[in-house]
Amino acid sequence: MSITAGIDIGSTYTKAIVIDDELKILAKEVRATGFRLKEVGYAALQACLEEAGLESDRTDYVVATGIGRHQVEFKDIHVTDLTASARGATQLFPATLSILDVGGQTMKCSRLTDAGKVHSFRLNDKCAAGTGAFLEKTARYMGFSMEEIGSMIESSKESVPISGVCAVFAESEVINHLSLGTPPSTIMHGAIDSLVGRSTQLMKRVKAEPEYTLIGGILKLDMMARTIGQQLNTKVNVPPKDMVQFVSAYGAAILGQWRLERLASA
Amino acid sequence: MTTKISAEEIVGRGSREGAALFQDWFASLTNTAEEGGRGAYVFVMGSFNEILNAFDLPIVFPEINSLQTAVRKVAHEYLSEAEDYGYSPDICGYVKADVSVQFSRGKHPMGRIPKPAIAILTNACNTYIKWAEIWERIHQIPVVTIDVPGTRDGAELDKQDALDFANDRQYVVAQIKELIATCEEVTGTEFDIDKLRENMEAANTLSTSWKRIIDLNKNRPSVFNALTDGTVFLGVANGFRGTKEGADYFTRLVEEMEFKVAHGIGAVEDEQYRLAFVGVPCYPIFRRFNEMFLQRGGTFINSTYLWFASGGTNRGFEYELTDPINSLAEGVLLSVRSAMDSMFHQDRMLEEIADDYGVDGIVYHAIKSCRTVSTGLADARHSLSARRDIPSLFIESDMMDRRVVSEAQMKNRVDAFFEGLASRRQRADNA
Amino acid sequence: MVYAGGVDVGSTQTKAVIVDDQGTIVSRALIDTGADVLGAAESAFAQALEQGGLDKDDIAYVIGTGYGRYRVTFGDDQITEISCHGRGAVHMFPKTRTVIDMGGQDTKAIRVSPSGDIDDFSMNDKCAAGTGRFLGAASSALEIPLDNLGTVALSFTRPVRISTTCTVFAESEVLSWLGKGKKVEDILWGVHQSIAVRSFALLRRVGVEQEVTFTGGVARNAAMIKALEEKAGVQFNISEESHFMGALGASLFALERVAGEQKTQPSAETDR
Amino acid sequence: MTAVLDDWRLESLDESLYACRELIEDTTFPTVSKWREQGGKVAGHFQVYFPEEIAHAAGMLPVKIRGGPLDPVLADSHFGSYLCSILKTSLEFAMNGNLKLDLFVSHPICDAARNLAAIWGRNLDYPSQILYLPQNPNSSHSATYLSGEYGRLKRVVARVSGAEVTDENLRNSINVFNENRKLLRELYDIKRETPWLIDAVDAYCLVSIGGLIPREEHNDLLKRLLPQIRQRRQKQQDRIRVVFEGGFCEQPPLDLLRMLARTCYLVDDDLLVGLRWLTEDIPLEGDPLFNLAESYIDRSSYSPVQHDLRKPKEAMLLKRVEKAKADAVIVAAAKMCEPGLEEQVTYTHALDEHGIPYFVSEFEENMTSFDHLELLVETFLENLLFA
Repeated sequence: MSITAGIDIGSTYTKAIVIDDELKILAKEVRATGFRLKEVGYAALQACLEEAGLESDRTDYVVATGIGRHQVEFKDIHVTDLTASARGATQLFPATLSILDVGGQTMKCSRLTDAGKVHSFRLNDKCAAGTGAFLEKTARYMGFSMEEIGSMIESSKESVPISGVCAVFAESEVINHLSLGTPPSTIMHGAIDSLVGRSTQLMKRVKAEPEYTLIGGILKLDMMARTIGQQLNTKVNVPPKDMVQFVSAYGAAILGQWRLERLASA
Repeated sequence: MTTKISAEEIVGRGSREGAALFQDWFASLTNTAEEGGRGAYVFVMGSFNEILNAFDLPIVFPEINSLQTAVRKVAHEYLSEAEDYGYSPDICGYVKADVSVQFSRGKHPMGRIPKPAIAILTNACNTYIKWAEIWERIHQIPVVTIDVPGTRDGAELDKQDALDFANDRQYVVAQIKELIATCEEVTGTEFDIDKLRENMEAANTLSTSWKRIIDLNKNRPSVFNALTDGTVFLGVANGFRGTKEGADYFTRLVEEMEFKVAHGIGAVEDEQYRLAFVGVPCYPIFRRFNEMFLQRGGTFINSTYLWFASGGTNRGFEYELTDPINSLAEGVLLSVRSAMDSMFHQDRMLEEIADDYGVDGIVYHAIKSCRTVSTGLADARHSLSARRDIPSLFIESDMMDRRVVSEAQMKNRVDAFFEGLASRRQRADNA
Repeated sequence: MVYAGGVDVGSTQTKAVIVDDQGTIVSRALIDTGADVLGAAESAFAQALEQGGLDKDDIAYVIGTGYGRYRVTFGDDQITEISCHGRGAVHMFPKTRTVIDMGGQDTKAIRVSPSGDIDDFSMNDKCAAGTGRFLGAASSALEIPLDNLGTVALSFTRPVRISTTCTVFAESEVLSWLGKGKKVEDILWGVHQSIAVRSFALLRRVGVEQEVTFTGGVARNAAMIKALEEKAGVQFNISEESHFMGALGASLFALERVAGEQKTQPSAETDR
Repeated sequence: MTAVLDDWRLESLDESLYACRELIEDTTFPTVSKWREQGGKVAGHFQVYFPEEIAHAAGMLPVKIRGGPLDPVLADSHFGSYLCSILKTSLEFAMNGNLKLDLFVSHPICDAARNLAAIWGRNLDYPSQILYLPQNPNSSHSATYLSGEYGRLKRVVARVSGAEVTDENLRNSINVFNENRKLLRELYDIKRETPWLIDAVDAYCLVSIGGLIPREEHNDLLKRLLPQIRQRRQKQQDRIRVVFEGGFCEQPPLDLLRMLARTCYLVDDDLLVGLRWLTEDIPLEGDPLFNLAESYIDRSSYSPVQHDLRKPKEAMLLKRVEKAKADAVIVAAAKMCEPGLEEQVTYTHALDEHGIPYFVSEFEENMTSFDHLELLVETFLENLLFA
């Protein structure tokens, strides 16, 4: 049985996943990336193997992805997270034609071919306004953790406009709203609306088509997916629970299996 | 005679009648659109209404359509539609709002905008050119660019020698003749030079009145708010240039302003700080913006917007009706050039108004959307304050995009600006 | 004895200062702002009172400043932090003509008159690029405490040029430089440089007139001082109270209001 | 004619190319200083096109002003936000004294740049001039007007240089530049036909250096190097052929081109297109100024900042792609470059219609990390790899 691993080194979190040749997930692990990119990837993989009860050199093929992909020394190959997420998403939702990946610093949207290949893609590379960081900063500023936001906004009915000029400037707007006595939940709601607005715009820019699959840690907030769905008035796929953040790593591991077959047949 | 008229009926007349004319204008555009008719798309810096009216083409100012979406608080809907299509957030908001008007077959908060039959633009703003290229692609209509060579010397306003001026004028003359030919093709009607003469005469009245009205604000107290009232007048000056309505309106407006001067009726009760505005208004919060200054006793007595956005009509150029085409060319050349100077060389002109109007402070409003107007602002401020000790405020926002209009940031700066003005005045009084 | 107070409600921290009728600082307090702006203002003020062993009623006049100034409902008036920083700086260093204040989300350059009134000012407009927050990003990316950044940066040998201006993107650019094997101190110096370039632009907008006083939280960062002084070509005044400059200025304005027209002449006072 | 290049004749192809790169990346403009030390006058011309022949005929060194990778320490305070970098860094070179000029000329390519002439004029003590090149090349009178405008420029140049500009001088200069443009066309033929013989960076440097040295020297250089490039023994690799569009004004940093050169073949582009603007030789007989003008109107390339009903940009791009047999297009724009960003929309829609793959990107001349573009290029390649 051939074992492959996918390691996704993102700007905030590093995700590792180990699968077998049935593409079954044996173990997955997530860690804060920090600044020791080489070490963190390795540590995450070892933790996975341990969890799966495999010895530390058991992997037959390792595929690295994410912004740290070049730094991973023990990889066999690296691929971009666009390629990896396309593979992972189509594995989870075979009819996927468009993927929205809301990361901490960049938002990526890619349109796929029927074969699950990336056809066209677009990134927001202007500034961090309208990325996960934007939402987190707003929350953290008001003293809430990302976990708390979920329940908090469920309660809110209305929202105030938060102009997403600058993730940091958002704070001065927040303090302005707070000064006017606006409840935090309403402000948070506004922040999410502005993030959703930017997401759907990016999707329109690549002429995204259903089915849509949404990935990235932020999607743990059910509200994000729900509002985006409303905006596009169609249902959207969201991987279950914490799987939302492992899609690229999973895709990378799958590509590893593909390469093994290719090498075997060659 | 002005003495006959009572203050009630004349004060504020210009704003009332201006608003009414504006309504009529958009109503007739809506009619044209619904009957499937088309209009002539033109721009505020060099509109050529004198010619287009001679062909009875309905006049459409996409710039004005766009700013109306912001004033009516729906600009963001129009902007995001254009951005969905691929236009970057860093592109002029006027262009983007118009693009989605075009996509939505003329949908507009003031009615419906007819499709273009022809578009005329000058090089006064390069974005005009990119904008018109979009219409070329959407509507496949004739687009006539008219080059108006501007000031050549970067350091100071040209004293252009006769030879060069002649070369420039001949160029504009040739282009105007080509424009007339294109209009004949588009409308299928023959050009009537007497109609042109008529329109030019009406434009003369408008130009001289416009100059007069701006001059009248040298009066203490100032008789109109250059930012709010001024923008209403400006709309009429553009939309009704070269028409009888336009000429009459401005004759009556001069009458109103002279009445206010004669009777010492100011734009505000208590004029504490006379301010000059440089740039394009902040339309997403048009009234609110003005209030931030009003609350602190500041009123705008002049604005470079009244100069360049009237295509240099403030020069008060009068056409020589015996030689229409050449005189039109000369008028366009000098007026549009002066409009460009009031953006690129504004520091020189601001120096003049500082003297003539008695200015307590200058407000520079740089905006994301318009690089034509905004690129030179910081440096103009720099060099002017090196020559003149005039307090000034530099703020950045936009004329369309509320995403970059942060009221919290703006209020903070405006407050600080007035705190500075107040303490400066106190020092002066103590001394 | 007459006392006056100033409360500076900033986006991240709230500071309160109480001065006596000579404009000397009696007590000060600093707390995080958080979501409850009014609460933060109140408790900062309360702390200052307590520390000074004073009671609310001992304070003749209170002025609120900073972004949350309109929430200082217990105050008698509000003045922008721009005016307040100017006033505070001139009080500390009477010959001050230019003030550069580097805070959490904005950096401001202020030109002041001898009497400490604003003649001109300039602030970062478009985004938080070139503000103290940029350092925060670097510190979290490199896991180095904010207060040590400066010292580490100063040990640079071959500086790295940081081109990112987005405060949030700074983290990933720092990481990618690390990935390329650059030294931490070299990257950090690059970070300080990129902030200095933007702040210096603000200084030039108002004109760098002697003396220059550097205020705000970042004024304690040795590397930032070096980077900015090199560009400006002058030495900066830096006060122990740089963090409280806004609140101090506010309390001095408050004192003036009490004293009516005749204002405390800073220069005269220090000559004494 | 004073020489500014050290004698490279004895040096190998690679040494010469290395020397070129060094000069391009040197932000102190050694060649220009050398020219001045020998008493030469310098005419700085901002992007995109400038009739260099006219300055050349007056014995001046025409230098292409196109910003550079440095922090605008002095210039930044003269501008607001929302502006491209090239404006600021170009002024920075002038203000920090690295680039000393006797004349600055710009033309109204965009709303931001047309403000630059006035800003330059307010801050520097030599003449700053705007050359009004037609934005209406479709008028029957455009060429006549332009030759008149060139006549004005000729008088300005004569005043600054103190040298009289005769038709004879002009014809000689036109001759020199005709040869130069011919050599550059050959260089681009090599890029299109045998891209493995010269990589993107070297090709760029060979064009770029022309804007910094006398054209006679540039001609010698090209005449010596092009044959050597043709004779190189380089193996053709399996790489995608891309066209880079969006370099008509602000230039991407060399490192960005290096990154591309590692992964693909850059078979055509609009980098520094102003130096290659005229696409055919200018006739030598007849009125030289009119010939210059007419060539600008009728025998020239395209860019987002030049309006011409006869040259819809998307059609021109498609032609370029076809002629270069490119697999994909990098539709780039400089950050905050309005004309570039507007054209991106037109380009991408046209490329979609024709099923030509592309990736959209924004760059800045002084950017130092290219993770974004790298991501795009790699993804593109991977999807060929995993096909």
